Amino acid sequence: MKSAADAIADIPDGATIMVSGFQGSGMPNALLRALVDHGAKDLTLICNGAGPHGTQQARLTDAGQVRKLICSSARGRSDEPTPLERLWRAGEIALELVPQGTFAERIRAGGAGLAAFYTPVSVGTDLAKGKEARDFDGRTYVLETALKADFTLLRADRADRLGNLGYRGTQINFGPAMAAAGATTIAEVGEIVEVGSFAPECVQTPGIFVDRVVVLPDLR
Amino acid sequence: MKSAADAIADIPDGATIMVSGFQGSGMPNALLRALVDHGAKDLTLICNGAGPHGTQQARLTDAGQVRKLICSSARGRSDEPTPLERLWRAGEIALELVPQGTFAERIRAGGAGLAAFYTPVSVGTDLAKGKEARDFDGRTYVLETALKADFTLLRADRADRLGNLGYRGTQINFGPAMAAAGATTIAEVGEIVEVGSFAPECVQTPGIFVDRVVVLPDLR
Amino acid sequence: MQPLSRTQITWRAAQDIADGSYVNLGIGLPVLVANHLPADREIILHSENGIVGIGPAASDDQADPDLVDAGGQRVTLRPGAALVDSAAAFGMIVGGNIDITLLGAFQVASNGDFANWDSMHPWKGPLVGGAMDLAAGAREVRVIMQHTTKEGEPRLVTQCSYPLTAPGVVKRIYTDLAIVDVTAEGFIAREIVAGLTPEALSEKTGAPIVVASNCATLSAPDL
Amino acid sequence: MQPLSRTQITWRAAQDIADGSYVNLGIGLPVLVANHLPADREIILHSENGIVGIGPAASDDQADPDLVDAGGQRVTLRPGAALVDSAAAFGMIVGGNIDITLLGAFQVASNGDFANWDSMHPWKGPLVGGAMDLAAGAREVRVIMQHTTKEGEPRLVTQCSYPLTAPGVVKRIYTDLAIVDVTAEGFIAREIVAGLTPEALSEKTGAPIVVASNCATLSAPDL
Repeated sequence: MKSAADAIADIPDGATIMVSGFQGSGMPNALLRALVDHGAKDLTLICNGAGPHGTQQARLTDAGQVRKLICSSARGRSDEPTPLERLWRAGEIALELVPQGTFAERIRAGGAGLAAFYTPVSVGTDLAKGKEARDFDGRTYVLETALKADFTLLRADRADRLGNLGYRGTQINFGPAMAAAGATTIAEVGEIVEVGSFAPECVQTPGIFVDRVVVLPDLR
Repeated sequence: MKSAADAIADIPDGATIMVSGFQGSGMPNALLRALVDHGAKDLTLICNGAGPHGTQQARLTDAGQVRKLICSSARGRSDEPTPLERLWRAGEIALELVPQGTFAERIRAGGAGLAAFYTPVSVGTDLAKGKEARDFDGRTYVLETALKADFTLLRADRADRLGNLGYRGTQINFGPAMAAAGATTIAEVGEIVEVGSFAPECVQTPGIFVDRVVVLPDLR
Repeated sequence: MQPLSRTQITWRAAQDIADGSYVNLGIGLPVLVANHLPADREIILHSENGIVGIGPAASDDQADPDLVDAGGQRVTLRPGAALVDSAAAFGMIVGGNIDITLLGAFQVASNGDFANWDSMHPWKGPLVGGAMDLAAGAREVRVIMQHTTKEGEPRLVTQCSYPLTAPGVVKRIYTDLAIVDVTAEGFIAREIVAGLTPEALSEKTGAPIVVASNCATLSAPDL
Repeated sequence: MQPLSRTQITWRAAQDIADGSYVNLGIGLPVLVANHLPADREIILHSENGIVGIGPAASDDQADPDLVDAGGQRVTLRPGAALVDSAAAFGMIVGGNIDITLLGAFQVASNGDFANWDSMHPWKGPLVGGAMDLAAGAREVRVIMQHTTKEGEPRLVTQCSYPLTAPGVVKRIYTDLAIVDVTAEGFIAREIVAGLTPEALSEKTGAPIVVASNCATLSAPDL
């Protein structure tokens, strides 16, 4: 793919999109910027946290392109409500708050073809309300459903022609799980490396999960 | 740990034991040999396949130490019944046959603290009989419960002092999932390497899952 | 009438695999398809014990007991291969990332049901392996098998008498006599070996089978 | 009466972490415990965004935006560290491989319930992060917090008024005034700062609290 704009050009209104990244590391900012410019709306966004003010992710939600946000944090850091907090209070964006590990596991389940699983996390809390609870071997678990997406956007450090990905440090976070759970997975990377550059036992995201790669050398 | 015998000395009668390995690769033969000598009985063995005649794993089942085998294959290769097939027909060993991917996923779920999950695999077959079926988004899934073990025995290529493990080629198979699902995980390896030898992004089984390591240099 | 040899069946099945496909080949006849993949296509072979990108079979001096495929054969890796653990490898299968799986079978029914795991042997232990995972998870299931049993009984049937591997998943069958698609209307023959009449094909098939109007001749090079 | 400073509380909590432990430190006060781990113990710090083996905080010239902990702080790795993805990192937590988690809290109840995620703020968006996963999954949950709110309200209570993070999981609480164990019989003070009477402690505690017969003096070096 020549550009981020090309890579996301076919994302339609109403699409469900996963976006990797944690505390800024691994955020696909070039793809997100292109998505803001593209203007697709009524999106369901699956991303661990709301982006701090000024980030590409915050621009996407602030622009009203997101109808629903599934995340483990939607809290701004400022003393005033963020645009997202205002949209949420006004009922213009729906929030589904999920414990971060359950969030990761729901995505992992989606990628692995499972429909749902029982986890002990959130049992006895407000976040378990309305969810099916069930005892196994004397402990209570809640049912959580898998998450899948039409598109996954992620950032990695480098890719080969087969789509194998390597990440820098903590860039990895939700990348491998989301790559597997997205019907179309789009990676932005800093570099294309030769096929054979990755040690076979050290391919963090195998190319089988990756559909499009955008090279943005200034990322590195 | 000095020896395989020391490493498995506290396995009691009635224990549930996971054993990694696939088509001979990654089988912890030294630990299995020690377990035969140790003599623990009434074991529940969770291992992908029955071992071919003459292997350490076959010695364990042939010796009558195993009460129940959970696996995806219990078929011998010879024209005559194997000792395991005879024990099974005589009702002296119970078999729970599981599709291999469901087998891997149940172990992975056990390691990740989940109780159960819904998978589309085996729906409409004899192996789904008696299992809870449930529809999600118009497709039918069956409920499969997690597998955990008191002890996991596995083979890897090398370990560092922290228990980080590296595997050769297809040795890896069930190793990472079983390492996580075993309350006590014991690895036999060919070599101890310096702490820091593993690239952080390429630790196939992090040491957090590994309790004991036996070094058997003649494995390499 | 000249049925295809086993090798020719695998050759023919290989020609239908599109460039860029991720493919899992079952144990037995299907794994031989790897020997006939068109050289100008990039087809990536997956093995459920953790390989994405199997290379050619290992020569004697390459053979490594720690580099085996799902059938235990010693293999090599192609450049760019990945080695993952079994849970991840099956996650790829059940998660819908395998474009095509080619499997052997005892029987395929005209509604796409098929049976390949339980031979109902009187004393052998049970064996399912990864068959049900592949059958339920792969985007497309194709079967390679002889058209009839050694005793001449049809393997293409209205209803499987062997225990099912999965219901309603088979899309195409490669046999020594024909290429048969499994459709909402039942079996449709797309190619038939030269000299086999539609009537003779029907006799060897245990369910209604329609010969497509554009049915071609099933042939393969001498191999 | 001399309450411990925030730094001293974290120092004291660090002294109770056994050699060989895998530990996850929550955002805020708990993460400062890392600065006081006894040098003669091998304690491995885990971060839910994928680090097993956090090293010292990064200096300005080491700081790498792609090497951050769960709080977003730039960190280093200790030798032998592993970097994994979030699903694997939380698998370690929920799978019971974290020996101890130290978390902040608004309130802890005498039955072990605690609340640390929902401040019931009138307009702020919700935030749960990994708190519930750590609370439900870690083998032992310890809390670090001030004994009372800025307004002097007890944070150790009979029943949490804030929404729970998990029921019945807290085993020990480190405050500026005391170390309190949560037992089947309720709160038991194990250490109290010098000059604080049992009566004064009870006044600052919103639930019955027993002072252990062998209760020691809670103290820490000047830090």
